[in-house]
Amino acid sequence: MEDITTKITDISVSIDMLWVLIAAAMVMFMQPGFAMVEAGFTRAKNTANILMKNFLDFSVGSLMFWVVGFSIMFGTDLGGFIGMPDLFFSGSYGNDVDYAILIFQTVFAATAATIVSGAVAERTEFKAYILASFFITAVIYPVSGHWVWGGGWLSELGFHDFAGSTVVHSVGGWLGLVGTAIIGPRLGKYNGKRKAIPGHSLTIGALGVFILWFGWFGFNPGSQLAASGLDNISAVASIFVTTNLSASAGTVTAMIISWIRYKRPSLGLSLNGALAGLVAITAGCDVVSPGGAVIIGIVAGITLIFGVEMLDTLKIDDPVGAVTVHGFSGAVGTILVGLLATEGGLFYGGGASMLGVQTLGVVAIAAWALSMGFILFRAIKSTVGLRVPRRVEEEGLDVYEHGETAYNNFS
Amino acid sequence: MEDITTKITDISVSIDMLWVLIAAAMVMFMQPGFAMVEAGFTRAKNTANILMKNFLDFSVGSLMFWVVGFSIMFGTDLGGFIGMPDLFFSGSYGNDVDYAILIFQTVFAATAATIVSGAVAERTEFKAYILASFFITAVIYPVSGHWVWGGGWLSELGFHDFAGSTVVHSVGGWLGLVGTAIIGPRLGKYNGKRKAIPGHSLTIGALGVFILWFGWFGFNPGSQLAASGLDNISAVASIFVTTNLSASAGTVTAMIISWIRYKRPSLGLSLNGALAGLVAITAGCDVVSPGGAVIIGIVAGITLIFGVEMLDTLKIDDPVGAVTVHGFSGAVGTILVGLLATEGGLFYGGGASMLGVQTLGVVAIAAWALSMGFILFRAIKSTVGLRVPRRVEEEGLDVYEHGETAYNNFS
Amino acid sequence: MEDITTKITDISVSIDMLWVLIAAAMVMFMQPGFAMVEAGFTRAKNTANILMKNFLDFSVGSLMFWVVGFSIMFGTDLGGFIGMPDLFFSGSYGNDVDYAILIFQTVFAATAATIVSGAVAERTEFKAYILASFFITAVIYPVSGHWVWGGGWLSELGFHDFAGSTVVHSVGGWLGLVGTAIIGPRLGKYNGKRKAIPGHSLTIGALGVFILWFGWFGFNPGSQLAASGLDNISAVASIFVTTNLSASAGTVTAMIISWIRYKRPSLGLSLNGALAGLVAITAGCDVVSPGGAVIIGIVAGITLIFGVEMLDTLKIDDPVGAVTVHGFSGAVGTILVGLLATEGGLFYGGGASMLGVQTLGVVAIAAWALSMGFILFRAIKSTVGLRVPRRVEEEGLDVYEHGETAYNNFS
Amino acid sequence: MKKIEAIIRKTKFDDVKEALGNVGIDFFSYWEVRGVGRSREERAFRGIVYDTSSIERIKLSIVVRDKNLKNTINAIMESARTGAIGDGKIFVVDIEESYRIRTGETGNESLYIKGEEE
Amino acid sequence: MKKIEAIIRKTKFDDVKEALGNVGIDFFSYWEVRGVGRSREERAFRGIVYDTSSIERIKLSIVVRDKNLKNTINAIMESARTGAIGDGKIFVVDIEESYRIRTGETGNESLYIKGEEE
Amino acid sequence: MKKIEAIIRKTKFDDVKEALGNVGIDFFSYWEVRGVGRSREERAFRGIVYDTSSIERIKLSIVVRDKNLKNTINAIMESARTGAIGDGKIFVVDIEESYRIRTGETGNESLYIKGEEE
Ligand SMILES: Nc1ncnc2c1ncn2[C@@H]1O[C@H](COP(=O)(O)OP(=O)(O)O)[C@@H](O)[C@H]1O
Ligand SMILES: Nc1ncnc2c1ncn2[C@@H]1O[C@H](COP(=O)(O)OP(=O)(O)O)[C@@H](O)[C@H]1O
Ligand SMILES: Nc1ncnc2c1ncn2[C@@H]1O[C@H](COP(=O)(O)OP(=O)(O)O)[C@@H](O)[C@H]1O
Repeated sequence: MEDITTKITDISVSIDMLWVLIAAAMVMFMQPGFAMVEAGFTRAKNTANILMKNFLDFSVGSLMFWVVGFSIMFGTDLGGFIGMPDLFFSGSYGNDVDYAILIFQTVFAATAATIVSGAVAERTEFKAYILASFFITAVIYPVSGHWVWGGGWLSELGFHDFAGSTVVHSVGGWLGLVGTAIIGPRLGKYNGKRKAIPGHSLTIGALGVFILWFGWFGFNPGSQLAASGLDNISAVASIFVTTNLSASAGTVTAMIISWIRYKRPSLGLSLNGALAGLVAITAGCDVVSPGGAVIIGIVAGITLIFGVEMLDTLKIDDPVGAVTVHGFSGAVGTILVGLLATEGGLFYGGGASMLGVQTLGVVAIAAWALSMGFILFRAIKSTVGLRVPRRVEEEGLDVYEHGETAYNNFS
Repeated sequence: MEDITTKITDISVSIDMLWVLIAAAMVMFMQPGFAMVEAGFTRAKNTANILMKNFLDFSVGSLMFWVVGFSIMFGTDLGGFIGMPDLFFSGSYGNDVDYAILIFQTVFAATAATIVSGAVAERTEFKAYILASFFITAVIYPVSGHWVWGGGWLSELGFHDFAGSTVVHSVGGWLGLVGTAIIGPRLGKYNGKRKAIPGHSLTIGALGVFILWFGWFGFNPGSQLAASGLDNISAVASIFVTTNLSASAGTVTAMIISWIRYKRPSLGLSLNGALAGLVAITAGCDVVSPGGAVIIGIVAGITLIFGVEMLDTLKIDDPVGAVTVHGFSGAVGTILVGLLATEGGLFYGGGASMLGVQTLGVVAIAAWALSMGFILFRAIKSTVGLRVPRRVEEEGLDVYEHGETAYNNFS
Repeated sequence: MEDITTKITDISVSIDMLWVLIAAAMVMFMQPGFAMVEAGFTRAKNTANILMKNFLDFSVGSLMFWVVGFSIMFGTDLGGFIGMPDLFFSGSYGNDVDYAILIFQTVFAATAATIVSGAVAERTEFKAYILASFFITAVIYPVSGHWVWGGGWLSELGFHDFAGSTVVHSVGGWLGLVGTAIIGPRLGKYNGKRKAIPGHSLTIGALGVFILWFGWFGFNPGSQLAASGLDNISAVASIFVTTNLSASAGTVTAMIISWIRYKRPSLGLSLNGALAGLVAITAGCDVVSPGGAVIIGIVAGITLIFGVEMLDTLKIDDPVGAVTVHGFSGAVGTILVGLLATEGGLFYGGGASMLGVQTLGVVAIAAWALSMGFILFRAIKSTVGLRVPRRVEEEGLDVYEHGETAYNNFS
Repeated sequence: MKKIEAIIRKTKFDDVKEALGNVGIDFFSYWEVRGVGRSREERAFRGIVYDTSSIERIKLSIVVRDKNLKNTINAIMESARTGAIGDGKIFVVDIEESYRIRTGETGNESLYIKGEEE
Repeated sequence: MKKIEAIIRKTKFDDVKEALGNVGIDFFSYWEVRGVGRSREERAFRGIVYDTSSIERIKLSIVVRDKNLKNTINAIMESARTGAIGDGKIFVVDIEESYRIRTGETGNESLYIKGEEE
Repeated sequence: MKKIEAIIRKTKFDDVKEALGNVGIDFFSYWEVRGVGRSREERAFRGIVYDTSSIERIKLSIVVRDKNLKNTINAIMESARTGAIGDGKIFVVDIEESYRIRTGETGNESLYIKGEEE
């Protein structure tokens, strides 16, 4: 009897952790998604560079998060602000299977880091980027992550960010925003009038978005961290549905608005719309209804188009739309939880308190990411330097920074 | 005791549904597979358009299937013909986890819809395509789907289409067939002699086929809708094997025949052969032996080559081979179940009755899809119009329909 | 009671086999990974050919391994050297679910075969390649596989190769080495000085590496062949972590060394570094600590750079680095298990015996693969011929061998 | 010897190639260019509209002996015409010298294969 | 009639196009070329270093009536200049004849649209 | 000033580039073209056979001062030759004027860097 109960518990844990691990693999697969989106939406002469950055931030992120990042995020809480650092993941973190959680959280950390590369693409020194990546996965992301998922002060307040609209995506987006603002726009982007600098392959970009969409079925449902028992599996199933509906609504919305504003339905913006819908639903995918998910997707699609326009008006050059997709949509999606959560949301009679906490969390984490990003990028700028020389930018980072070109057709 | 039994049941359900959800993600991932195949096999000037269509049909399909399609397919049976429509999936459908089934069935519906875009590629108005997509996922697909999987009249007769050779693929193929026939061939395709219009990137096309092959391991084995218990998991395993063998046999067969007929082994046709093998095994993957699967793959490979030739002789222009791969191979595969099912198949001494029912089902669903497709495309033609103007077709749909080009190398 | 225990066992088996099947799908997905790496790292004029080879070896491999390969590898042991051949998988192999093991092992066999295509790329007759593929999956790979995983003599000695650094990757690498040595370098590669022949698309190559990295989360953790029970799931989780850390360390190491030696961080070599790290950890992913995995990744990254240089010095032309990545790194990784295994490794006080066995296994299997490869490629050379004519090699294998070109932009 | 540079529609390439073959022009080079012309369409990338008067075209470069000039031009004129705006242009440039790399032949000799023609 | 062949920086293309439009040059063709010049950088592929003096540039080919020659050259000179090495070159070639495929017009007539200009 | 247009095999490009460097030709442009020639091969796409006499080649465009013409041609002739059919062609065209965009220099001056050569 005893024995059977243990066995059953073991099996439940096995199922839960197996799901977490499979989801981790799917989230890891978002890395090529990001790489393809960022490569496709930028110019061919910088493709090797952007690919390299994507490989590097995942590798450095995986190493650093294991070395120290994980413990800062999930270690014993110190004053609600930070986890107890612990080198090389040597302690125990009280999960059924610590390593499963480590790998799952590692791929999340790498997601936050990789978002930045898109925003600062086509002009950032490779060395500078590695440094930024290093500090983001080792310190900046884990600290704010601790506030929400590691038992820190925001979790105490009841801030709800299920899979990381704010913790992961907005943090990446805000860091990208300071980064691109400090580095300045690409050459020729805002000479007098705004100039379009179209990406070199929408095929590759579209492939990336599809890959991300797929990976998100690990990102969101995997964050349930369990799959056994009717409650868990129903939750997971429902998260699949809300995630997919929000992405669909984001795509369709961005398409329609681009159609109205620019006279033609734009693939580029529809792709971003899909991503905006995915980012926005991430915070509340577990607590909103399918209908609520559609609303979140619609709002995200709208946010996307006007966010992109706004940044352009401010002459902030974000080549792949990372700031809007991850920063703005992540924030909007997190706040919408306060309205649309079926339990506690304002629209469902839950009053304004949840909305308040959600907003507070979004603002607090934005403040953290923006100020830390400011320090980080200023520091890099005044030490190793942030931006490649004019000639390198004009003729392509690939040749000068890597001595390689992505496309070779003359041999 | 009681308690333990419940727990065990819950765990079984968890495993079953977890598998269904993972399979759903894999089937969703077939969308980039289709997108890459269709983009790779068509010309660069229409790439943004075909990618956009693939995003749109998945998004619109996801929304419409939730809004009404699912209920038409799986709602309470009305006269064997249709399920009781129910808006926004508000009812209950008697599954352990309704949402898991919803998402699984959604990605299947989107598969049927997306097949059409390939057949009508490179000349169809974007608006027209959205409309078609809308009605396919909202009505046409769910109704015939209901006949087989929703408790309708074909299921009563014992028609066996395990994962949708006919329900999903043939329906898509037949709709594509009427579509392309009504729209007419691409400019220059049949001026006097038949002209080859090679696709712009076989690399992207091959990637797409590989992705589809992978996704099929969700499509077919996932259709078991269960994985717990020796029976279920053995069935799932066996479906993996039959699926893979049929695809392999289809590839090799198409390669050999193309080698003989056209003097060289053709990559383009071998890729299509793989898909033909996958489509054909889908109906019977659970009831044929591995040897049977190889035979199905071989027949599919043969069907593929001669199907492509036949359509070309009839001057029906199917740029990516969607009609042959999905329509013809799906039909052939479904009928072969009547011969090769280890229980009930003619070759295994089961007599001709199963063969009869299989054929009836194939014909009935072909009739449905063809006639509904005829009405749909004629209606669109005489309202918003189906085909882009000559100049747009010549210079590319991307610039005129989307104001974007997929490849940009001059900035 | 009885009943419940059976049920629990059944559920455990279901979980184990479900994991094996999902992992099999992920390993199958490594095929497009290989295809994209090989296509991206070679020239555009040979792209259709290399894609075709990748499709063909997977299809032929799947068929042959079912026809006879599996039984040679896992059939009743005959003298420690070979399994009892058995046509069409008609026997029983004593697994809970034989078909699950069949498909899992099939995709592994196909991996070994596909490695060769990269090493002999851009100059090998298509017919010759099919023949090679055929014998590799039907005989060469299964025999040495039997020694280690099928109960043969190396397994008796305690040789540890968990997921196939040696059994799969090195075998593929060594076969590639003899292949490329016998065929000779590509035209113009070593005329007087060594010439760089850059691949035509690092984007496609990078995508391939990312896909492989993802697939490796099926390859290594799936080789646990179980997931239920705390022991199993913990093992699986730990393998996720070691696999990921080694790959990350391999990437970073290759990048740093390329930076030092060639003055710039090279994307091409970093990508290969990632693969080297993945291959090297495969043997010991279950028995080394995360720190050990990082060391293995570092050594693999170093091996990679110097291996590539060494082959170039020897004028052995391996267009995509297959020999170094799979052959050398696989061997090194397997031997390192003798040092770094937390139980039995020399560095952990386990003495030198494990190191001895590991080295013996590596050498024995290298000897087998090299000598069988020698016979195979010599035999092919003196019958159907190995190498395409000069003109075909110069103008591209695509046009002459397949009558197709991968990229078409003039219609 | 003259060089004929023709800019034509992509969709007309096969027809032109055939027409050239019919008048005995078996050797030429071609590549993709973009033609800026009157036919403007607006494009937008991520919300920023940019003009796109550029359409993909094919440029042929054919060096012929003087006696073949007229034929060749006529062949192109007829096979490349659709009558709609954008059919393209043909330009003629004088060639001072020509060499066949393989044999070192120069002048007219380098432009045809001896034995095949008078 | 003259043909102007200009090799310019990719990043200057939009400016040049606009400048050409301003002096009434609405028709031309362009394509990507690689320019070998002094600005060498080392590249390496898989450890083998190879020189890469080749930078992507855009080549414009513009056939103009003689009276437009000066304008056009000036427009390019001004809009394509950055002052740093690598700004490119402009070459002028004589055109013996020109045809508009659509109408069969030849000579100067084929180079402008009647009614729009004197 | 003369323009040398050479069409060569892709596989010979590195050799030609080196040979040009050896005779002091450091500046030129090149791009990919397809050459239609005698070497026909059948291609098929999805069962429809189409002829493919088109092989990828590289086209060089080199503008040189008259005194460098012979050298340059010889350098290409020797380095690009394999002796097998398809080695390609060299054509010479007169250049009326040349400009260096950066400095505005014209004529021969625009073709070399002062101080480096007499
Ligand atoms: N003066 C020119 N110089 C170079 N290319 C030209 C010139 N005029 C036209 N072209 C090329 O020819 C193409 C078709 O010409 P266009 O003027 O649009 O058509 P049409 O000659 O029928 O009026 C243009 O897109 C451009 O590529
Ligand atoms: N003689 C030439 N023939 C053909 N192309 C040339 C020639 N000289 C220069 N070019 C092209 O012009 C580009 C810029 O020329 P470059 O000499 O680098 O700059 P600058 O003229 O400012 O000194 C080169 O990359 C090359 O493409
Ligand atoms: N008259 C021509 N005009 C333009 N390009 C030509 C001409 N003749 C040959 N070519 C180019 O040169 C390439 C090689 O020429 P080909 O005649 O095949 O070889 P060979 O000169 O050795 O007989 C052709 O593919 C084509 O691109």
